[in-house]
Amino acid sequence: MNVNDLVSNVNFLPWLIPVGPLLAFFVITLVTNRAKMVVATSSEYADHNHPGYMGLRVPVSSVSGRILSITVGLSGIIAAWLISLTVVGQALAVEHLGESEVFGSTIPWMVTGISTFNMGVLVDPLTTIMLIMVPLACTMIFIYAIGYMAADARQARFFALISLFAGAMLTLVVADNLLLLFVGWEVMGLCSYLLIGFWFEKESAYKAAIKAFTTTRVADVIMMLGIVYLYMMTGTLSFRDILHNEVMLSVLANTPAVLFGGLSAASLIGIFLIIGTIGKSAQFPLHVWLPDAMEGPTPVSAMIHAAAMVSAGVYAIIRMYPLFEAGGNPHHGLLTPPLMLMAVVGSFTALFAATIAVAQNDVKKVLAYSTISQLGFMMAALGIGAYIAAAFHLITHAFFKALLFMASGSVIHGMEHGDHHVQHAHGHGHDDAAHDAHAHDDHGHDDAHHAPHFDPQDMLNMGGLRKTMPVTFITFLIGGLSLAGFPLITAGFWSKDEILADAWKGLTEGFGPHALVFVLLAVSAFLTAFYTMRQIGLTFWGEARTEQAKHANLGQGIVSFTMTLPLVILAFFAIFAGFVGVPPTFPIFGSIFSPSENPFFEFVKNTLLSEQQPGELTFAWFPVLTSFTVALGGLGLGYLMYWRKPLQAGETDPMVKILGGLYPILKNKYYIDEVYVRVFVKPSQVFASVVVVRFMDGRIIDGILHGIARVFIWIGDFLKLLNMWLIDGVGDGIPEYVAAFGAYFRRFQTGRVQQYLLWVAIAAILIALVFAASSGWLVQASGG
Amino acid sequence: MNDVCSINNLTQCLLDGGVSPDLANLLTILGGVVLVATVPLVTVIFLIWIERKIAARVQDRLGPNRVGPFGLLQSVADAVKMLTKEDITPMGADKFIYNLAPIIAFATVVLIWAIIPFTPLHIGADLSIGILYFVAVASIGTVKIMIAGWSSNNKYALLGAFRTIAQLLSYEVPLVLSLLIPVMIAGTLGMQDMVRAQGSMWFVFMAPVAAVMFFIANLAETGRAPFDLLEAESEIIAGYNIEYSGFKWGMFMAGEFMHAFTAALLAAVIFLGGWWGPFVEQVPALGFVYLGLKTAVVYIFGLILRSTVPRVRIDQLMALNWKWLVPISVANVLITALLLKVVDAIGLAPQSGDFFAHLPQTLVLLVGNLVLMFGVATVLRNRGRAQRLADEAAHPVEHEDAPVVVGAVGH
Amino acid sequence: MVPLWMFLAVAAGVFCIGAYGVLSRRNAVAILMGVELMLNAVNINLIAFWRYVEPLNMAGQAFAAFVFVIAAAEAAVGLAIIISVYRSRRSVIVEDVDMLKW
Amino acid sequence: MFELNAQSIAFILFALFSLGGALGVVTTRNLIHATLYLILSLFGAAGFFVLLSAPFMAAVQVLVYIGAIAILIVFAVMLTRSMTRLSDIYNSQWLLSAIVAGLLFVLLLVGVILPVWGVNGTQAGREVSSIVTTTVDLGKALVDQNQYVLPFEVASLLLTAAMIGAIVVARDDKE
Repeated sequence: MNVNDLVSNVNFLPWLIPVGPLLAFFVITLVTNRAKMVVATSSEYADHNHPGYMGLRVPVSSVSGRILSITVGLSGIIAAWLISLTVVGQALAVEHLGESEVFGSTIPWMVTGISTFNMGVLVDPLTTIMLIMVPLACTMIFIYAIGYMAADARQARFFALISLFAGAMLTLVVADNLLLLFVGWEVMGLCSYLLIGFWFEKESAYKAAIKAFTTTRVADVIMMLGIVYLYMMTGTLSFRDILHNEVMLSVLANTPAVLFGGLSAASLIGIFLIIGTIGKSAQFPLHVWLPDAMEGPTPVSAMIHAAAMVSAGVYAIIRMYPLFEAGGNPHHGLLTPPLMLMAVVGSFTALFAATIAVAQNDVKKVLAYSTISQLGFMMAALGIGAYIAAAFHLITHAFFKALLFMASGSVIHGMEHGDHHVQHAHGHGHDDAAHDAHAHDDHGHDDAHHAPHFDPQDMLNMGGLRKTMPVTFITFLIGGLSLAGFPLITAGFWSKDEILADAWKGLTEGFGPHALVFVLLAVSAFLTAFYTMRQIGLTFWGEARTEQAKHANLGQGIVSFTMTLPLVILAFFAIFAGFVGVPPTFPIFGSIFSPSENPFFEFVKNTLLSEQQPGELTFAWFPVLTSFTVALGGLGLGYLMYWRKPLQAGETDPMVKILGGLYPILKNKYYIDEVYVRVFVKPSQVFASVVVVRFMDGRIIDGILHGIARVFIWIGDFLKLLNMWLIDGVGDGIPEYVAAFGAYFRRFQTGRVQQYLLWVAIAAILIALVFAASSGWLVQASGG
Repeated sequence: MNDVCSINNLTQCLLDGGVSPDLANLLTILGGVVLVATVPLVTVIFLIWIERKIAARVQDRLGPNRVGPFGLLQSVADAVKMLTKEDITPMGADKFIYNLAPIIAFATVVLIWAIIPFTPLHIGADLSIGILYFVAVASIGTVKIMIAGWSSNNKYALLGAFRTIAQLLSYEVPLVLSLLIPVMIAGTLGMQDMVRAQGSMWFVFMAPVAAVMFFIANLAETGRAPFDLLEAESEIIAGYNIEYSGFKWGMFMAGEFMHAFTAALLAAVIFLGGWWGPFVEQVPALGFVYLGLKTAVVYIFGLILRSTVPRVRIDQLMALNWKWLVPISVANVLITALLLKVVDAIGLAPQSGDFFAHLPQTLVLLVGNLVLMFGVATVLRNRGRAQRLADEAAHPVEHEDAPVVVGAVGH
Repeated sequence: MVPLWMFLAVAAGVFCIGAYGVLSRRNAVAILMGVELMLNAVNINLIAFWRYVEPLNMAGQAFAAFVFVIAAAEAAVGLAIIISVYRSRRSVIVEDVDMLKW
Repeated sequence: MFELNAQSIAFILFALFSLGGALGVVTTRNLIHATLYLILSLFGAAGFFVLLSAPFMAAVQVLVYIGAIAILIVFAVMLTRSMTRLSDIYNSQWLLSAIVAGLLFVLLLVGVILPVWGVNGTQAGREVSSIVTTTVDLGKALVDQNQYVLPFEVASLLLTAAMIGAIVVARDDKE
């Protein structure tokens, strides 16, 4: 296939989508990122709320190199965007895409003995909508990053990394098989590690990076198990071969799984994959990494939380959905174990995270927890079979959450600017370094060299920003309303409403899980609306509570422009993206936006086989009213508490009084186990599991040290998970366990390669013996 | 092959003599082996005489003229004397290896003879990879030096060995690269085919640069002057074989002479059209004569060179190889490959075997080679000029009396 | 013609002897020699299979050629490392360079 | 099945070379001798290649292994002179290694080679075709764009990298 039809033929176009960013990554890394080592002064390395690293020798990319890199990165992502627009255009043109025809092409990739493994790209409705969302959001983030990172010495490097990130995400989106998806998945894991730890001079940053990496790794290993098992069962990993193949699905659904007697193979694989997702899109109990991920630069937060990473988790689930569904039928209340798992975990996480978000003061942390909670929505929706609703919410959420993150980013930026201004005005604590800092960038935010350290992310330090940062305020407001699901005019409303409607449908037919999901989601929707209002109130309303807030603004010129433009664009989508999914039976709006049918629904449902597709919902008042009530109620409550009587400087947050004893608990994210337990899990279970843990814990470490049977080791792993559960993931169970494990295996590392080799050889011989014995070669040999 | 008994078909003679076919084959093969293995031994003695004679003539001496007619038997006498010398094995020497080395030394050279086509019919073994075989066998030569130098438990010997091996390994690169070119032109690795391919045009005309490279590299490989550092008496006494005496040393020496001669032989075969000559198809035995003549030309040229050019320093040696020969030969390979493709593309490749069919290709390649030479020459000239300017800047010469001197010489 | 299994047997023998050398020698250079033996055994196998099983398919010889390349590269780098180790620690005994642990 | 003709005699000879050489490599104390044994063993392999009608491989074997690698090794041995004769040449695990190696050999022979290719093994029946590809085919295959040109280029790159790496590693930074 020559270049020409590669470009012209839409079946080859998807290959090109990830190429742009990936290329950009290599070009920037290898060519344009020309950095010289200089002894850092605060000005070169002035950065967001972390102490500068004067005296360190640090790479500082030359201005030309920086500009070049930005250009390269930007052109890469824009290229990807344009190509995906072409693909999307062609995809939308096709009647019933996915049902009969899909775009894409495969090439034989590796020939493993008898079977050939194909690599390929696939564009079906689901991919299409992702291709609408991802490149757009990424581009916005890139543009935003130009301004946001303008003062960072390693901007070029930053662009390289997010280019790689975007490339990986796009690869994952266009992949036509689970392995390629997993590749993108892992690369993103790496990028998140690198980007969260971007300011690695900050201890908290690199710790957070490591935390994120390891946490997701735990999940990914399990996910890989699932993939391997799937490949073992089916001999292929191509989505369409597996998911559009009734026979294969039924086979998977009916064969019992290995060593998990009760489950079917499909369920086991499903659970494995879901655990992977739980790690990636930060569901309870593996959500712990996500709040810390806020250590990274804000564009990264936007990338991870909105455009790419966490969406990837949900996307993977949606992608593999028929597999989870196999053997059950959620639309008739028949939930397979994986679905059940998703429903419970999802809805629980939604509520759990929402409650935490209520008590956060860090502007980004609130958003982080809201992300977790919103992802919980999607998971729950998937759990009860609301397949399309989940996809819909994924898209809308991506838009408004990206918007919110970038807006909060510019708030922080503004605060730092104000802070710098204050320092400047008071004229203390800035030296020559500070001077040339201001010389070559109009607002070098060097919060580095003055004490006490001022936290520009603390909402209690803000207030009244609407005056100084109007654009940010408006856009943030839009995003917030969308997040809160402000009825009828925001995107968030429609997607949430659809989820609730699905749940309600199940509830009316008397399915337990649906009921649980409905109630929990409703409550968390309420909380969502509330804390959104609280956040906006604390940040923008009332009077400035600090000097910094009084002078907070984005300054002039390219920086402020690049930082506000994406906000405006995304704000547009945060409102209008919702109208593609209005159910036709919805009064008035239905007749306006989807006279005949729900376009989004009709388009996406063809991703599945016809018999798996959910039916159109009949309009019901109750869920709509519910979403009205919760949204408006939450917003109203927030209004009462934070708008009508804005918080004054020095005044404590009313939450403290209201929540009373609960407040510190929420603020500390339920760090105190008993409270955590009392609030969430039924005490009996908790009590039991505590006992079990204690008991087993001792047994495991012994068990390993004395090498007791593997079943104990398995229980041990299971209990390791339980441990993370109970002690909120960072519990001491894992460290001890790992330490003991390491201490034991350490003595195998003698540093003598020959010994390792000897082990390898022995192992090889043993394996060969087993193999030979099983395949009866020895017998033959003795015979011949 | 015709079934009459002739020098070209000794097997037939044996068969006519009523020998069983297998035995006849075996006998002929054995005979050939013995012949190919002994002829070199005998030639050496003659070679030494030639060498000394020519050296003497160049240096305006008479050379050996006492023993036998024209001193022909001089080297025989020397050989006898050498054989009667005591065979010393130094203390602490690694006996086995120490004795192994000279054998390898001579064997490697004799092995090369197995693939040399003397006539259209007479060749030890017409391997399909003849040239590669030559390179491989030649590369074994390094082993002998290494173990000889190491096993004689002598610092000088070891130093000599190191130095020699450095030289040999380095010069193998241009050697092989220059051999690549006739291979490309002939499209074969077999020696006999290679010679046949030169039926109407010797490769030396198509690839003069390669020929020169091959010659120079071989001088270094065989350790002839001006590259005879492996026996630089002034620096490392006598090189890796210092400890050897008597017959073993003789084998080393014979091996070196043989190697030099063999190199000339190969040059004749690969570049000068081997056994080709008038009537050689009708009377294959003539091939011996033609090949002998061509070889003699090359060899004697080498001898004259030897006795005229002073020895280079080790650094100069390396510099010459890595800074000039290797780059040039690489460039040569590229140019030749390109030109061959071009020739093939525009249809100038020789269809028939006759002279004129080969002419265009030859001319193209020749031009390519000339361009390359010109380029090298230019670089050399610029370098020289820069050097001279630098020297003059260092200590200016008086220009006024320079012409006077010239004039004086002129008249 | 000599049956294939004999070639394979000899190759296996050389391989195992090489493996033994790699596992048991103390001198790094000797270990390297063992590695060379193993690679060489592999080559014998490749060529033997090429000749007996797929003589018309170049794969066997091509792979053998690549093994040559690998062997050359491995020898060059390995010996370079050995020499630099020797330069810094005056020893090429592998037990003496096992600091890289814990 | 194994009649005694020139070929089989040559085979036995080469087998003795390579096996004996290999044994010599792993057992001799003096590394120079070990290297010579290595050369012997490699010669044996080259002989095999000739028997297997792969003369090109044989020549390359001699050229690369004996002409280059062996010499390299000798150099290394000499540069690490004090290590040439160690008092004890085996480490503590030599016995276990011997057992493992022996076991491996038996396993290969009894487990794989004999049952599959042996006298009455599963593959024993196949006849050996007399026509074989030549060096020319190898050359073509190596530069054929849908055969091995990519590995070929990669290999060349690898060699370059190895060369540079070796120089960088072995160079003495002191001067």
